Amino acid sequence: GLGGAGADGLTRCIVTEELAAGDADIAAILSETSRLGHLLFDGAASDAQRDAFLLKYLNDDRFHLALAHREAGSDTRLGVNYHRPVANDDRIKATATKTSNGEWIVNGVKTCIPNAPVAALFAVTVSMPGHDRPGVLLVPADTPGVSVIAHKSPWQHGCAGDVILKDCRVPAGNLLGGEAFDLLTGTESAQSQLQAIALGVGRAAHEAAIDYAQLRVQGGRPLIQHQAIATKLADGAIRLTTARGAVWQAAWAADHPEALADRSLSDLPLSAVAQVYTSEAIVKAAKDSAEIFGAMGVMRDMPLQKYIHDARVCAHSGDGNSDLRLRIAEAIAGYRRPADSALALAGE
Amino acid sequence: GLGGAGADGLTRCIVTEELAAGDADIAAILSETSRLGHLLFDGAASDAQRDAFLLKYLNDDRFHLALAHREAGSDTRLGVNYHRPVANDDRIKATATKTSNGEWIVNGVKTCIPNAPVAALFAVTVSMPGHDRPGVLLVPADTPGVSVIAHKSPWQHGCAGDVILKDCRVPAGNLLGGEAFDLLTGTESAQSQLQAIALGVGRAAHEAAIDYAQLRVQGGRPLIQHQAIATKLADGAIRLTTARGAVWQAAWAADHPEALADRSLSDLPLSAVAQVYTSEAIVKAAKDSAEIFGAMGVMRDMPLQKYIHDARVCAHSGDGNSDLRLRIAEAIAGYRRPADSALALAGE
Amino acid sequence: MDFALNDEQRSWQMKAREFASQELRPHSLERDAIPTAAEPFDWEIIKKGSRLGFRTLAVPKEWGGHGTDFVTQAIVMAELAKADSAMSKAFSQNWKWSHLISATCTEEQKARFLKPFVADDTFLLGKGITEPGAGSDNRLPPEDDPKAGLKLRAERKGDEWILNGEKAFIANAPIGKLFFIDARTDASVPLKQGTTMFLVPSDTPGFRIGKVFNKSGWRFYQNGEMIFENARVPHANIVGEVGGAVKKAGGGDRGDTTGGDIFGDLELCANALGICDDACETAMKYARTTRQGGRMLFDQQTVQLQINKMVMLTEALRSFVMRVAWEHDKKIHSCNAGLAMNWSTDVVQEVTELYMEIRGSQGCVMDQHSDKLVRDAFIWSHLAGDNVQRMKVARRLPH
Amino acid sequence: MDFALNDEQRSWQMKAREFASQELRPHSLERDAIPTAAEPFDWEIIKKGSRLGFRTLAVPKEWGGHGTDFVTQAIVMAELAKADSAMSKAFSQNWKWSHLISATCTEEQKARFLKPFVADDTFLLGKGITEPGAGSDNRLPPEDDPKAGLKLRAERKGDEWILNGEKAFIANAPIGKLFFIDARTDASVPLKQGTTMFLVPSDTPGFRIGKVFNKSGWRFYQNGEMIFENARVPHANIVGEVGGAVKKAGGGDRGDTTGGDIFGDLELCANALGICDDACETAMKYARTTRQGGRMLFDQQTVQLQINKMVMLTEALRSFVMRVAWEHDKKIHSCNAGLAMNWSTDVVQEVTELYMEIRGSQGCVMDQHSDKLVRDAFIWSHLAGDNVQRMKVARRLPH
Repeated sequence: GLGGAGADGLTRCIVTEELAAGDADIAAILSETSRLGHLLFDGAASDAQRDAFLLKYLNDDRFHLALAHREAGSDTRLGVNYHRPVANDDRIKATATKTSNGEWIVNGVKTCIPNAPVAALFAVTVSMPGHDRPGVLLVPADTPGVSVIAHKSPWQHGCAGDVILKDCRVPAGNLLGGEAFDLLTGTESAQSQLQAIALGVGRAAHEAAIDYAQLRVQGGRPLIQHQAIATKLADGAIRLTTARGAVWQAAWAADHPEALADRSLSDLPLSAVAQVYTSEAIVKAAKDSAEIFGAMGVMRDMPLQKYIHDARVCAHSGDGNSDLRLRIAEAIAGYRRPADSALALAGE
Repeated sequence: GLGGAGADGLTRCIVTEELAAGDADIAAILSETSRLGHLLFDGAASDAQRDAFLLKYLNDDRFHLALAHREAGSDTRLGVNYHRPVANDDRIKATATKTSNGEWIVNGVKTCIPNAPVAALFAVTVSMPGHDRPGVLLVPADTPGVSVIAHKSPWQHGCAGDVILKDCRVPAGNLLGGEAFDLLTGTESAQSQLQAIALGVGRAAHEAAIDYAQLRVQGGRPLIQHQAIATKLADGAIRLTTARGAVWQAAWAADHPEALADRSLSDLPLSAVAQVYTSEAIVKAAKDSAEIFGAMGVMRDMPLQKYIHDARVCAHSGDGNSDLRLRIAEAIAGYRRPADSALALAGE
Repeated sequence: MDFALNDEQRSWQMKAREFASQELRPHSLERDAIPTAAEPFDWEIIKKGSRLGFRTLAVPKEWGGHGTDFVTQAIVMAELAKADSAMSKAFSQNWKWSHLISATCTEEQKARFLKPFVADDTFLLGKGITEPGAGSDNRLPPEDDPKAGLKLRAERKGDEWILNGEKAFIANAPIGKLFFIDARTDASVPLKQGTTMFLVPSDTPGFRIGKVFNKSGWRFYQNGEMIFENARVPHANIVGEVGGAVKKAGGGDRGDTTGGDIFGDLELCANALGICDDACETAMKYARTTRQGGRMLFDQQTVQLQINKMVMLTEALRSFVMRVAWEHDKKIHSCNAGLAMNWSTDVVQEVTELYMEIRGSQGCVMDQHSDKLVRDAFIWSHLAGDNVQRMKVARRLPH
Repeated sequence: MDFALNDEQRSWQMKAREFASQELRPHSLERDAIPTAAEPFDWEIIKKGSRLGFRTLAVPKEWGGHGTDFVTQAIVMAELAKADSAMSKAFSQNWKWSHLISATCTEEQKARFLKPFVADDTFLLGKGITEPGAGSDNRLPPEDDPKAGLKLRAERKGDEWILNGEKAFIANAPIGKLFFIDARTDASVPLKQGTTMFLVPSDTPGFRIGKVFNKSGWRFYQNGEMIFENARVPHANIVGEVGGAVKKAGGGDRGDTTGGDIFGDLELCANALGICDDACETAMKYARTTRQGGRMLFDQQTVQLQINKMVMLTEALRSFVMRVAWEHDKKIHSCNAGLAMNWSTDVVQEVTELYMEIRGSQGCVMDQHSDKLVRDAFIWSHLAGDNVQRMKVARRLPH
């Protein structure tokens, strides 16, 4: 078509790992843009919306995308509500109201938005008076009333910031239709990118350790010839191989809903399974790799300590692994939360 | 053609898991027979040999097969020889000598042979005077001079025993040709079966725990509604899912050498990777499942303690996981042991 | 700060070590291999140990026991467990409940029960709390379900109480002569208020033993089911007041009826320590005397790291156990006993599994000793380290 | 068996606790956040602590120090580390080497070096062993490669020794006034025989500091490179005899030149204990005061289990550390110090990681405190818990 690769989730996963093995932050920015580009231009956007933005997106390498959804104080954790009918209050405070001339006026504050400092176009989730379901508006970053406050050192790869929308006016046509909200706010593709970054980080650390173990002589022979180091390197290889298998399986499953339908796949939330396993395995792999470097493993002018940090970012992202385990358990228990349960919590 | 499924390794893996979820011992006996049947009748056996044994094999459900290879005192561990030129002495003490009329006379003692007590046909590894490489002879269990001593409670699924061969005479035609020895003594397919059994055992334990957690009420609600139990069940699901992925990947890779050749697969010993990860993950899964049953988890009239035992058998089989890690590390290091190194050790 | 043992403690340790190595260890594997549920029971070991004082170690001197302190008891349990964990438990099981008698019984009851216990080398004690439908709920009664927990009923008829119901998984049930039985005397109020403790001799009319459980670990002593069909217990056998079981059991506001007294937690971590000592010592001996590839196993880095981990965890556990025993002697209230008990689960299982890894499986033969130790160690999962026991301690932590 | 502290130990503990909470903790996160390698160095904290005796705690009374025992030192290190692990280390680093001076220097050397050290609140000590090409080989010299290990050369010229070479990763190097330097005085023999220890003041001609390392953890104090270019050290500054460095360093037949003395192992596990105390206390406070889904975080079983594990491991570590300190005071030789040091690596990392799990990441913001603790804890991997340190202890285990 127009020059985009139109890659599936598994392919994006493989590409992101390669990028992250080089630099987790750049990988995060690019993969977030390509993930959202896929969701928007291969999914949510209408032909008119595609015409309006796709070419800019394809022709400008600095045309980054961001999803402005999270709001201050929002809590998406299951936590205490595990296997209980109540659910979190997911009502959106940002609003979009329609003017007489059909324009949307957007007001709200979004926080911890990946890519916010570099984004040229925001997909902003809003609640709309008169509509019972939230919607998504496309808001160019240069729209008057849009301001971004970048986080200095966010607990996240790439960059993040708060997005303030004050009386921003966007044309009626910028409202995404149909299932756009569910499509864009679904966590699977974001988790998949995060897992791919974790794999890249872990691989970079592991390969650095192998190279060093072949060069550095200790006790009269290269480190890699010592059983103790051999065992650590083997564990690293085992963790990376099994983690990659889990991540790819989840990504493939997301690309092939039919495989779940015909029961040839487990009905567990494979993305959550891969997230918990991979993030924890990669932290261990990064720490083991750094340990092989001795004191150099903790020095800021060496990459090892950064690999550990980047791995920890994966392990403590979103709602955290304890919470993901609870979501997996609800699936095991076959628990279905009543649809109208959100208000129950709000009432607490 | 003749009624065999002619299944590939991955398929045998899937079938074995299903059997093992029911009974690990029966699964072990059947899968060993089908594994050897595949290696013999789809591989090592000549047309004449196929004619001699295949029909009996296909028509008699009790016609089990056994590979009589291991000998007392044989040590296949890498251990202290990790990344060192010396290797273990793998010379075979059992002998086959040719008589004037072309018959083979086999003498030797084989130990810890899976299926030995139930086998109708043995593939016996022998050294042959005048040949520099060992060979494999087909020896029917009813051959005069063959006796089997069954182990009472072998540390193995299914059954095992020692095979004593005393002046056994078999026709010249029973010698398998070409690469039969390497084909039959290769560890991959045996490891793959063992991993499939581990998956079946782990799944049986995990599913038992889920069922019990839904029935048993504690603290006023079913166990499964408690976060603490939920976390354990989620960990079980994560372990089983990731382990199955590793096992299937290794089995598929063994079925598709070309995938390794075209670099679309890692060149790690995937079977060893899957063996270490799966056996350790399944022990944890079985223990967690049994813990959920409280005191009943340790009672002999309940299956939980048997699941733990069966899982431990996988984790402490063959040369053990410490040794497999060293083999993985030699692959990481790209270490190649000189071919003539066996004698070096023998000299020690 | 002083980690040294005094002379009395040291002499009990030596006595226990000698008894363990000469009388227990030689029978450990053979008893473990018996296919039945420890039937017939090995009374010889009990009698020999009893004559040396290991059955009545915790009975106060004025009642004819040895009145040892908790530090001594911890050391002796570890020494006996080093030879056989379940044999150690068969003895310490009696200390647990003799503590309870001294702590809670009237002089009249002591005269009736403690005297004969001390006099008879085959007099074993037990306590019945757990029931088929109520285990963890006795440990951590749910706030929102007061009716949860044990169900065994006791109704007053004149000078007697009529007990009906079942107990399950009770150590010494089939071989004990006297049991402490928790029963509901008021089903309309929560466990803490409605439970009464009774002294029930094994020859009580209407009381019998049901099934004897065949455990995969701790195979030396017997563990069984207790069945009460209109069992008649004199009012004089009530421990403390009616409805006072939980308080009397030392649980108090912790709502804890499982330990019997603070001894329970110490018993499990001290016993685990003995298993770890056995595993470490045997692993080192094995690695220093077994060759692989022409050299000693211990020459291998992987084995050195495994043994380092085994000994490291064992010495850390020893430090914690001794501290807990000292706190008990000083009557210091802390959560350390519970924490040490929880942790001993993790340690005894990791140490024995490392030991099994070092032994490896020779072809298709696993060393019987390491197989036994991992099975014994798994017993801790439900007795000392399950979620409920860990949460119970967490909720008591100071804040 | 006695776990109680005596009055002097107790009073040092209180003093340290007060100093830590008032002078250290308030600066901990701010110092951690400084992007440079602890430049400029915060001398105020050192001066204040020195005036209270925390710099000279281990110097014998007769030399003007406080002559505290190891138990006191362990407690003080833990109390200071509870506020900031690296600040605690900045003080205890001096104890480590003042132990060495008292143990190994002549009266004349003590007069020349110990006196000024005691007198000057900004006088810090250091020791240089590790070199760019030799770290673990100093700890565990390979039997089959006698030349392995440190390379810094020292050649005699009349009354002076001329030192040439480099040291790397040396704590206090950029800010210390006096260093113990291990140098090869005979390159033809193995490390154990060919190494001599020199006292090198920071103003020694030919000696300078190279790079200052920017560590991801323990960011309070400075750690740097030492460069010797024909550095001239008087013969009178030799510690012990020529070629006696290893023995003098307390390593003796263990071939250990890293710890400086037996204090080194205790220092690391006691410091780790302080971090764990900090993590446990803060985690409990956080879980008891933070709401999720309308209820306190602590009401959740997952959080209870995480906190149980944190406290369980911390109390086990405390028990082990105190036992090791007591053994040092009693001059009991055992591997426990090494084992406790190894294990403190596992504990401090698991406890701080659990703490981070409890804090969680709010959107894209991680609590700075938990982030600091996991970075500080990772320092243990190369100082206390790597393979070589574990194998070294394993090889010393009795058998």
